[in-house]
Amino acid sequence: MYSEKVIDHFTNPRNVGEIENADGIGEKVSSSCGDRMKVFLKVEDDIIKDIKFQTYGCGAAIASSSMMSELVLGKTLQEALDLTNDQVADALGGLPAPKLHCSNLAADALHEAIKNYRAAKV
Amino acid sequence: MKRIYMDNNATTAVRPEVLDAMLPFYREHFGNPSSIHWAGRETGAALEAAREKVAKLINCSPAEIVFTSCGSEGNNLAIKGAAEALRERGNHIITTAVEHPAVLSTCKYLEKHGYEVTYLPVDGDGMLDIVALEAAITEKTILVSAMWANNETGTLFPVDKIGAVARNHGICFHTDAVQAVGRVPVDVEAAKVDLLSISGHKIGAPKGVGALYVRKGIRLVPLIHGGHQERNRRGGTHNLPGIVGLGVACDLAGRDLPEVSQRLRRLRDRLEQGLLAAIPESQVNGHPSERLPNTLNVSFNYIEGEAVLLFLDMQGIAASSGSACMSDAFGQSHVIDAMGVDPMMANSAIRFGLGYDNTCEDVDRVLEILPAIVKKLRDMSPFYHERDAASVTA
Amino acid sequence: MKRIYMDNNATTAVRPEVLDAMLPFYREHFGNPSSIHWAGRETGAALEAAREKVAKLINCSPAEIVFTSCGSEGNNLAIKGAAEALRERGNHIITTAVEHPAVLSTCKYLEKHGYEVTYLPVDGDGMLDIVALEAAITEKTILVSAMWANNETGTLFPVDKIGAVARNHGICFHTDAVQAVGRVPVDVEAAKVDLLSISGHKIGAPKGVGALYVRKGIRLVPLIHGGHQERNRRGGTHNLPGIVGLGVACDLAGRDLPEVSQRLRRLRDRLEQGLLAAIPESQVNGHPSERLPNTLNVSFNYIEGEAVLLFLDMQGIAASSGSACMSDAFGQSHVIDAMGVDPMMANSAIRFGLGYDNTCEDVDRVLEILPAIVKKLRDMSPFYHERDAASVTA
Ligand SMILES: Cc1ncc(COP(=O)(O)O)c(C=O)c1O
Ligand SMILES: Cc1ncc(COP(=O)(O)O)c(C=O)c1O
Ligand code: FES
Ligand code: FES
Repeated sequence: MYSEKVIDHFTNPRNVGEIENADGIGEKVSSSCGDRMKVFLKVEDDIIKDIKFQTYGCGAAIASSSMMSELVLGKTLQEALDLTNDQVADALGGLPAPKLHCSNLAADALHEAIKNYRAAKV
Repeated sequence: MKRIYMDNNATTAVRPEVLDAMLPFYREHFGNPSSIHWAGRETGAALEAAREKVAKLINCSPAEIVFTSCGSEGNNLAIKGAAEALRERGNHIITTAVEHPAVLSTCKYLEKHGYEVTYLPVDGDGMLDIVALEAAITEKTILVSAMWANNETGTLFPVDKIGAVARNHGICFHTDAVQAVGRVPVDVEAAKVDLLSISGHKIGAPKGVGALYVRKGIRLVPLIHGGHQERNRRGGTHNLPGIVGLGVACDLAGRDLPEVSQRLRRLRDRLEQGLLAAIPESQVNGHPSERLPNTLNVSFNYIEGEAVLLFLDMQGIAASSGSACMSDAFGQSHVIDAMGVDPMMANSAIRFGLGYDNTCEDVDRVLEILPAIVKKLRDMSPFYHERDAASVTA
Repeated sequence: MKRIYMDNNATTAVRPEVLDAMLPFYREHFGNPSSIHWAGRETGAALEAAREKVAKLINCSPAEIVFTSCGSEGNNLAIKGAAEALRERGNHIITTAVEHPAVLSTCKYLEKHGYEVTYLPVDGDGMLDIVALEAAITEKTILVSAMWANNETGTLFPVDKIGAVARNHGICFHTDAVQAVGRVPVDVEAAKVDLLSISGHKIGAPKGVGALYVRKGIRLVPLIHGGHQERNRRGGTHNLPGIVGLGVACDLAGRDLPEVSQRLRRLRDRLEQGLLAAIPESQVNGHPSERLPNTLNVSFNYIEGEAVLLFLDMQGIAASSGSACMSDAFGQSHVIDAMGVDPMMANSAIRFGLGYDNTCEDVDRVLEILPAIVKKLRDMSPFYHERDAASVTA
């Protein structure tokens, strides 16, 4: 039911972990299943220099987290803000219909982290 | 990579003796058993021989067996059929919160048609309180439907006590014994059961066949109207190969049950104890003793069951999260939920259903692989890290 | 003694290619297609491949196919399911007097539940009058159920005209195509069908599997409530080997249909003409041209069909009297009855259903044997002798 990309990112998730003294931390809990994702950012000159995540969730949630982190590492904050849930799902080669909501966690948590980073800077 | 199948509560492989017995009925003896010619006579005899075998396993008379296409059909036929036949006497049905979807959604359907349904709760072990059952009975109660063994946890209900209560009140008693038949001794007389559902593919018979025990004298409106097959209780041309297979599977189950159930219990206990010892903050869901010998439902806190299953699958190990139904795998299990298990613990529940072909090596391989999977997923889980932080702070 | 099977309208042998395709799904690929592990993925793909094959044969999309356990289940699901789903719009159902018991007894059942059913008559050839159908439609009509091909006579209803009438009136149209699919071209688009029942064992697939075509957008209350299988339209673990077999049988039927139907038609015509020529006062029951190519229903006045069948059986020839159901064999056929056939003629009706394996020699053997059987029985029959006497007197 999962694409090879999903399985790959699920099996070997990129950027799992925590950043000490992160510049921004964001979090999202799925309203439909209670699954949860946490994103840690290191930002320099508006560029995401490092990103780590922790996810409590299904295969799709973990793969989405990993894919998201890969997609935005080294990108500007604006580019990261433009990332949508659909783009994450597409990059994974699609998700089964009942699993589409799982990709929401990733982009939402990322955007939350950026928001918190910006709020802290002000 | 060796494949290890531990999802026998979802479905089993057909046993070789069963398949051998079925094969002649596809091309050689393929007649319709309702026909009067040679082709029908051959299969007619096989049909009745199979009926006797099924009857023997559950201690009823052959005429009380109605062949169906699956356990779900049996549950629908029993519940809708009895509810309609008994409608004049009342409209109240008692069932439990942990039944299979084939029972629960049938009851929900009947609620739309003027029936009232009580869903009895279970305790933390998934056990039914017989006092609660007694208390739920009203003058209008016409049917009790309570499963023999739970498919997700393996918890065994006290069917004989339920049967005695129902009989005392003159209430019809249906039990979904799809997981029980062939795995634990099932005797419809001892348990005072009136209707009992069986599914072939859980006990080494093929998919596409099942049976419903209907106690003599119990009236039932058919679910599948049609010809005169099955004494007017189920229309449709008989699935002869499947029925023959079910007969042989029941025969084998009756013969092997004591030995196989002991062997599987030992394997299951080894798996259970090994996992609990190797993985902290894990727990068994289900009754400690009153449980199917082949079933282990176990939770590993802080992680998600589906993720565990995927990693197991990549190593060739097939297990499941409760109901075999994929869509259910995404939500929470209604069974574990009804047991009042903490939601995060509940979310990590996975089920091992051991089967005839499993070996000690299979168990040891799971014991070798699973702790590392849990560790990997916990390392990824924010809840797990927060727990560490919390305990460090404390 | 060579056995000759000519009861293919009752049931067929499984075709060798079908059985071969099924075999791996009993012990090797036995997983539940709803499971997420390897064992489920293997079978999940096979399930959908079979669905595509069935869909292709009747020109629908795979999502419109619901797998069932038999034709009778399909008829029950279609009629009860649509009747209930459309209950707010009306309570009137139109069917015909010559439907299979699975349709007729379902309609009788619905009559007890507030539905009104019109049973349209047929003419002497068993043909439906499309004008009578139009005339029967009321504001409350929600469903028309009319079979594609009659199982006893082979008469083909003008399904496309029925479909056009139903569509014009916005009425749901179900057709029992159990005898038609695989024997004549069936196209749900051309015929404007909304629901169509298929049974595997009539076309070289095994017993225990069938399908219901459900046009996209048609609402249906499930008959077998349960898990999320078949998009919530049919609960129960999929009968994978059976479903795979049905897929292959549909594939073969689509490929071979023109050639096989022509071959069987030639054999059938040879049998028909031979019998009519050899046996005076015999007649064909059914439409002269609009008829299944494999079916011959023939009456030999003054004698009883069952006696003919018994003698044929003793010579190894399997034929039947209309419905496969033995209990029916003793009463009169409701189909021949509805055609207004003289009762004594009707009582002698027997049905030959030719099949894939029949040869010209088979036909010639029947032609060799049957006239003598009829003669023997007529010699025993008082009616026959009285007729002789009457004609002598006249
Ligand atoms: C026209 C027709 N409809 C329905 C059925 C029932 O099919 P099944 O035996 O698969 O239930 C049959 C065959 O018996 C039939 O000939
Ligand atoms: C307890 C229980 N009841 C009913 C069923 C339904 O059986 P089937 O899949 O044969 O319809 C199952 C299995 O899925 C089950 O475990
Ligand atoms: S099911 Fe919750 S994130 Fe996938
Ligand atoms: S005498 Fe036997 S059926 Fe009439």
